[in-house]
Amino acid sequence: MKQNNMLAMILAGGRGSRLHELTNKVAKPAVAYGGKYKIIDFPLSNCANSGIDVVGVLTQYESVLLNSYVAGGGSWGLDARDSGVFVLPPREKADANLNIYRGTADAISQNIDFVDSYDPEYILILSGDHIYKMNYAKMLKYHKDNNADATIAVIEVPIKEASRFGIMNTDTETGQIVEFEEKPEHPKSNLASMGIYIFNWKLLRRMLVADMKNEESSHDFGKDIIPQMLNDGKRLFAYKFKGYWKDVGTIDSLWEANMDLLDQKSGLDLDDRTWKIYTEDIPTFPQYISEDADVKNAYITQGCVVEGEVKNSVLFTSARIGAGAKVYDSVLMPGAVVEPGAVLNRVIVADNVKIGSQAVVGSADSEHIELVAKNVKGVE
Amino acid sequence: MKQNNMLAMILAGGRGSRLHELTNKVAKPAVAYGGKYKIIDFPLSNCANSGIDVVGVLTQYESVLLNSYVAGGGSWGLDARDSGVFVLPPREKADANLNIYRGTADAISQNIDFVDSYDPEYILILSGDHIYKMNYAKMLKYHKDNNADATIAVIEVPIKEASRFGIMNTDTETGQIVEFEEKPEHPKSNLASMGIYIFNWKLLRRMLVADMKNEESSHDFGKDIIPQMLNDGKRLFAYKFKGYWKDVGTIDSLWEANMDLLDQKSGLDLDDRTWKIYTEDIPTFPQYISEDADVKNAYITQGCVVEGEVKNSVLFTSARIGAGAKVYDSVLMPGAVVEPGAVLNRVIVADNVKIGSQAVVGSADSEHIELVAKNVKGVE
Amino acid sequence: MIMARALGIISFSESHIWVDGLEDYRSIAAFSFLGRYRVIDFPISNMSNSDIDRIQVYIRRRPQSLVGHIGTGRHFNINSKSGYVKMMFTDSQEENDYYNTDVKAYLANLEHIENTSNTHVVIAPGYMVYRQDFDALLKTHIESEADITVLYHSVDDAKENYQSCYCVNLNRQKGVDSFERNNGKVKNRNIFMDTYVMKKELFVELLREAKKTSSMYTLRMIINDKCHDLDIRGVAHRGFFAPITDFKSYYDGNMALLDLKTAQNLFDTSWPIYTRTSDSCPTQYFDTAIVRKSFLANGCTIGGTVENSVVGRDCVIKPGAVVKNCVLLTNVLIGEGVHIEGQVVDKNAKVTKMKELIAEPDTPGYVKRNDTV
Amino acid sequence: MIMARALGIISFSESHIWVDGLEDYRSIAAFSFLGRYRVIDFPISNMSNSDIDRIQVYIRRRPQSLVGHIGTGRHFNINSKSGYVKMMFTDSQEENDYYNTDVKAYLANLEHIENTSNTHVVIAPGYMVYRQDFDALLKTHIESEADITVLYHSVDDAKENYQSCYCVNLNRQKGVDSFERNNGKVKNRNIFMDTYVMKKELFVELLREAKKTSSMYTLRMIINDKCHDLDIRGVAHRGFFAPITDFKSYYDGNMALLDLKTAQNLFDTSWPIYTRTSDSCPTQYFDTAIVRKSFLANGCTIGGTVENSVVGRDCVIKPGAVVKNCVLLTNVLIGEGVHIEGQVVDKNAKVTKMKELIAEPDTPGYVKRNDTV
Repeated sequence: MKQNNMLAMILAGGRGSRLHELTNKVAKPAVAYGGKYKIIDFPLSNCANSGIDVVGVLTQYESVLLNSYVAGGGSWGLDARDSGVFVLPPREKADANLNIYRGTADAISQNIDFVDSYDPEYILILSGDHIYKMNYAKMLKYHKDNNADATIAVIEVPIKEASRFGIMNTDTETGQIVEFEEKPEHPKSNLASMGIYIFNWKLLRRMLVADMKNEESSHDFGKDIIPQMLNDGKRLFAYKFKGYWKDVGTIDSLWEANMDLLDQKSGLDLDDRTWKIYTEDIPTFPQYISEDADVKNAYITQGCVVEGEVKNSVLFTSARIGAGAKVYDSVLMPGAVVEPGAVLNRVIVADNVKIGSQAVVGSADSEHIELVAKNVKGVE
Repeated sequence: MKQNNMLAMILAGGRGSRLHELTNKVAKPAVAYGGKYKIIDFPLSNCANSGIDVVGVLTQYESVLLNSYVAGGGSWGLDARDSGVFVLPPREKADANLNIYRGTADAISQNIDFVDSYDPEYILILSGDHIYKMNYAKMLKYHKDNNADATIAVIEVPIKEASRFGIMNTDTETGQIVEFEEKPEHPKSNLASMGIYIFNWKLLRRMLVADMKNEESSHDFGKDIIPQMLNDGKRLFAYKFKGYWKDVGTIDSLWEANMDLLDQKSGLDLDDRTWKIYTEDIPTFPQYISEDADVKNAYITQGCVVEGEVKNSVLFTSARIGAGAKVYDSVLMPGAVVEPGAVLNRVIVADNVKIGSQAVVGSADSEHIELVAKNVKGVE
Repeated sequence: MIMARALGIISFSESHIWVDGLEDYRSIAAFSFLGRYRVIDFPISNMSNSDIDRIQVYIRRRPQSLVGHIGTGRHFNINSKSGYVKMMFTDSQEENDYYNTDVKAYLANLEHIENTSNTHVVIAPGYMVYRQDFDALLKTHIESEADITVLYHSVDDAKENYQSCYCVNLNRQKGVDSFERNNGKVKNRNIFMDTYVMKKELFVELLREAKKTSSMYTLRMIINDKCHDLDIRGVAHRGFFAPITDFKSYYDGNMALLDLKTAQNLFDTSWPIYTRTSDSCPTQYFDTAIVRKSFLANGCTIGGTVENSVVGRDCVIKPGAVVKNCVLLTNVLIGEGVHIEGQVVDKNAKVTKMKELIAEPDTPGYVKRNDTV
Repeated sequence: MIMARALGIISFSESHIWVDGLEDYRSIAAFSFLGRYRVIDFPISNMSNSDIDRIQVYIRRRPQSLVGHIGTGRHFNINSKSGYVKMMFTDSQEENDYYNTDVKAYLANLEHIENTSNTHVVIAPGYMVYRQDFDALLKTHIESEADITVLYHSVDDAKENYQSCYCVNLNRQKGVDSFERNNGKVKNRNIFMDTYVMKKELFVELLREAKKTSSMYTLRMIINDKCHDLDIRGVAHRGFFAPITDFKSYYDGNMALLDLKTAQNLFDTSWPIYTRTSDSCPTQYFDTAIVRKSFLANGCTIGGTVENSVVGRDCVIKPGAVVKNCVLLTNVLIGEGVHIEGQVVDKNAKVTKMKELIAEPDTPGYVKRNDTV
């Protein structure tokens, strides 16, 4: 029988305001990354490659472009008969008015009917703003082998950074979680929650129904549901993930995640043909490097035209670099235009933004990465 | 060049509460009709056959099942690269909180950014609860030939019923609309608005922006936008439609629209191979009529098993009629089960509802059609 | 996906199989079946439901009608990015059909077979109708540690039927001793369902060996030679089984399903049979219709009598017409006053002038595609 | 839709056209072009952008690589319910290639041509690269009231190039006097672009007449016979034009686009050229990369020098390698220290041992598919 018994729900959350203008018009999962991708391509491609057919995307902020981006799921092959990607904003029901999601758990609670309509045995909860490649089918096997009630993916972090995460204290032999501490001052372990959960749907459903009525609850997986499960003596297991994983919640971390693509040792191999990351297909010609261009240590995709110098940078679809322009340590989002002679250093240039000729933006020794979200005038 | 310059928006409205339990779990456009269809298949198929590629579906009530029904648009071929069907519920934006749609025009106003992202020259506004076949490309040609600002599709209704409709008073020679009266007591014409509009997008956009700020406005096309346009001296034309057209807002009218399929003269020919109505494809075996069945004057689709008597009725996907059961003048929605010996007269049996053996529901001389929305116990 | 270990291969029929009439126009895999389906919908659906998401459909001739039907595999519930349903062509067409073997077709596409990460192959014929959970069969195969597992169906009417099929001769341990053409001399036989499970490695090895042995050798032939070197086991199939290997078996396969119980065995709700929709509207029955014990596809208009028949999509049965013991393919017209019995009527045919076309179910007749009679 | 009056027909090349090397493995329509495309993407995109939404692709041989590429037509922006992109096969393969004419292929599928509601046909070759608004051409055709409109391209290098092409000889009113094979004796010629617009009725009539005249007759031949009976007009095409009719023209067609202005003429942003995505990641340039005047598809890793070349998807250019004046197809590896010039390197080839492979652009070389050299 078809193993289609796990449904995935991606928490695409709110606005992602730490990405500033990049999320003015689009929800965070629709932000561009890595030359040709959007952030949500990663969980969606992971789902497709893990044999998951149905994915809900929970968002309440600017769902329109996200909706038209994922609609039908064709880009990830998730458009087969029983497959689909569905954007799920808050909605009016026969017994409920239109209300925002009160927390990560509430977002699922408000869509219990959606989940029920697929009658899954397991539910996989994912975050919409992480870059990583993971086989959820292996995690499910681990979950089943442990006869677990819930399984939480964890990654080892440097112990001194552990207090920034939700930390799992486990029985080192069995992997069973004995304690969960949200951002502990004195962490007892370095196993940080990746915000990736597998639950048995029947159990989670019962807990969500109870949680909805609990006025004390903040309706959050980390703060309410997981502690409650531990309290109830449920079997929770930590699934150790090894590999590249990055949260791209800020301009700096988004830049870093792009720069990691230039580093063969970062562990994020997008060229792996057995685990492709799928994305929207855009009709442009292939990238063109002109007679006088100088391209070194760069990650460049289709539609780009490079006539200047590009070093240590990532160029997204149809970015254009004019003659004599210099682009260093920068990220140019789709359609960004750098006119002749302009100089860029440590910046992210937002979609379709134009840097005028001879303009100088960013600085080689800035502490933070500068986001250039508006056209910059050229120097006469 | 591709003629893809008209975008369609379907007003799928609110709950459709006059359809009672049929809209408990789904928005009205997702209600089943005609054996294998849903109501929204008609405007969507009309769009596909008219060469329209992008369709927005505006709903604020129970969008989940509607969303998963239309997602991707594959059932109507609207899944080509630049095509799509998008469910548009109210949403939170950078400059606006989550708010319900205040009227038909407001639903479009709140999605100006969506429309803009396709940069159409024309916009086609449709209703989500009408059964009809119409070539919108011809209406657009009429609109262009008249150099119109707006074109409204109209249908001739018996003059004594005209006061139930929005009535267009036109210059009989040119078809130009000189006056619009919403449900007039003393109608001057029998040309009723079908709620189908073509606007030049730039003009409509300006008017919507103004209307949003107008605190007196009810934000409705019929009540506010059209009168305002006439007031402003714009060129509005009536496009006369001839053919089958039915509003299915009530149980009685939904039943009638189904019964019309049994009547060769009704004008609604779903067997027309040049204007197919497309719908979701469901894997079931073909319909089976047993040794002892008696089927006359019926409209039956795949998955049905008939072992009893079916007269003057419409059977939807996978309906089952047991031996000795009698089904007269009735509509059986998908998965409805009539157990042996039960008798049905003038009823609509809702999806997956079971009528127990020997039970009697409905009556041959009822004034209204009975909706059977819950299982009926058999008679011991 | 970690569970999807098998590559699906849908094979074409050997050269001794031929369905008179219908096969002039398309391959057996593309035959209309039970009004709504094509024969190939069954093996593809079996694979799709068994979590096999890479399916290669081998084609020997007349690809036209299959290519459109199969499309990208979406309607067979296959993820078109991580999996596929792919038509596999063999370019070099030998004049002598004996040379156009399955082995040659596989070898011509060896790159595509070897390139996949799948460890096993499941090979099923594109010309037999049955329901089978290949995932369960694969598990059985792996647990038994056999080299090859084949599927067979025990019948008690091998004297009259299954004339173009092979039989598997089994020992007491369900080991396969040999494959043998059904000679019609014995009633009870284990009919070979032309279905195999084995490691991909072994499959490729056998292909190479077959080629070395003879350029007319088929996969069955080389495996037959190996019955005593390899551990080859038979697994019995239960339920509906209809090999389409000649005209009579095509007719009988359709007719057998007119028994509702039999049909329900094949069409289990947990095991959907996918097909490509034609967007036909529902079927309309007029006041004059009399329909009994029949399967009807959508898009028909029925004014006459239909009894013990399979009626394909978009057929018209005029008032006064009588259709009995027939299989009508798509878009057939039976005119007023026509009485037709025991016929297979091919696509687009119109029967209006011939007022009587009557044959016994034992020796069904055939009306050609596009014919007006 | 009311505006879509023309049925699109994509034709295969006549038997005198042959591209050495590459055509051993696939039809010209399926050739990789400019790294990212297949040749057939251009005629299909031209039709799709011109609101032609029923497109029949005729295929003479080796359908494998085209079938998967074309799929259901969704990625070519065609509504798969109200329209289609369909592969059309000709089943009867004559041994003598001269008999496998376009006329025969069209007649074999006449049902599918006649059945459509379209009033006109636009016929464009699956082996020439150019941009053309067929809707505008159709309007021109209708307004001129000509019987047939054909497209030509004026060139001044017909002596050296276009050797497998035909020319149209025009009178002063742009009427076509005759079609004539380019004999390479005259510099300035109007090269025939094998593109026709006419009423469907006339098209079918011509097919029937061609068949009657000779079983080797092609559409061009019968139309040539009609030049004085019918009103046949030529319309000049401007812009990029690359017929792929022999090995040299394939190489030259790719090279010509390395001039950015020329490329921008072909790739107008209002006229997208669609293709099927391969989901390759972006291309990575290492510190050692030196790239100049080249088009590169996605999925490559570039450590060496690439100059005046077209690099296909998923190629690897190792540090120290030099690639100059080359066309690399998909998944080619150029090893360390290899110097390669003026070569067309076919899919999956690896050049590692031969440290120098140098040819002049006038006489480019060819490295076979899957070869390791």
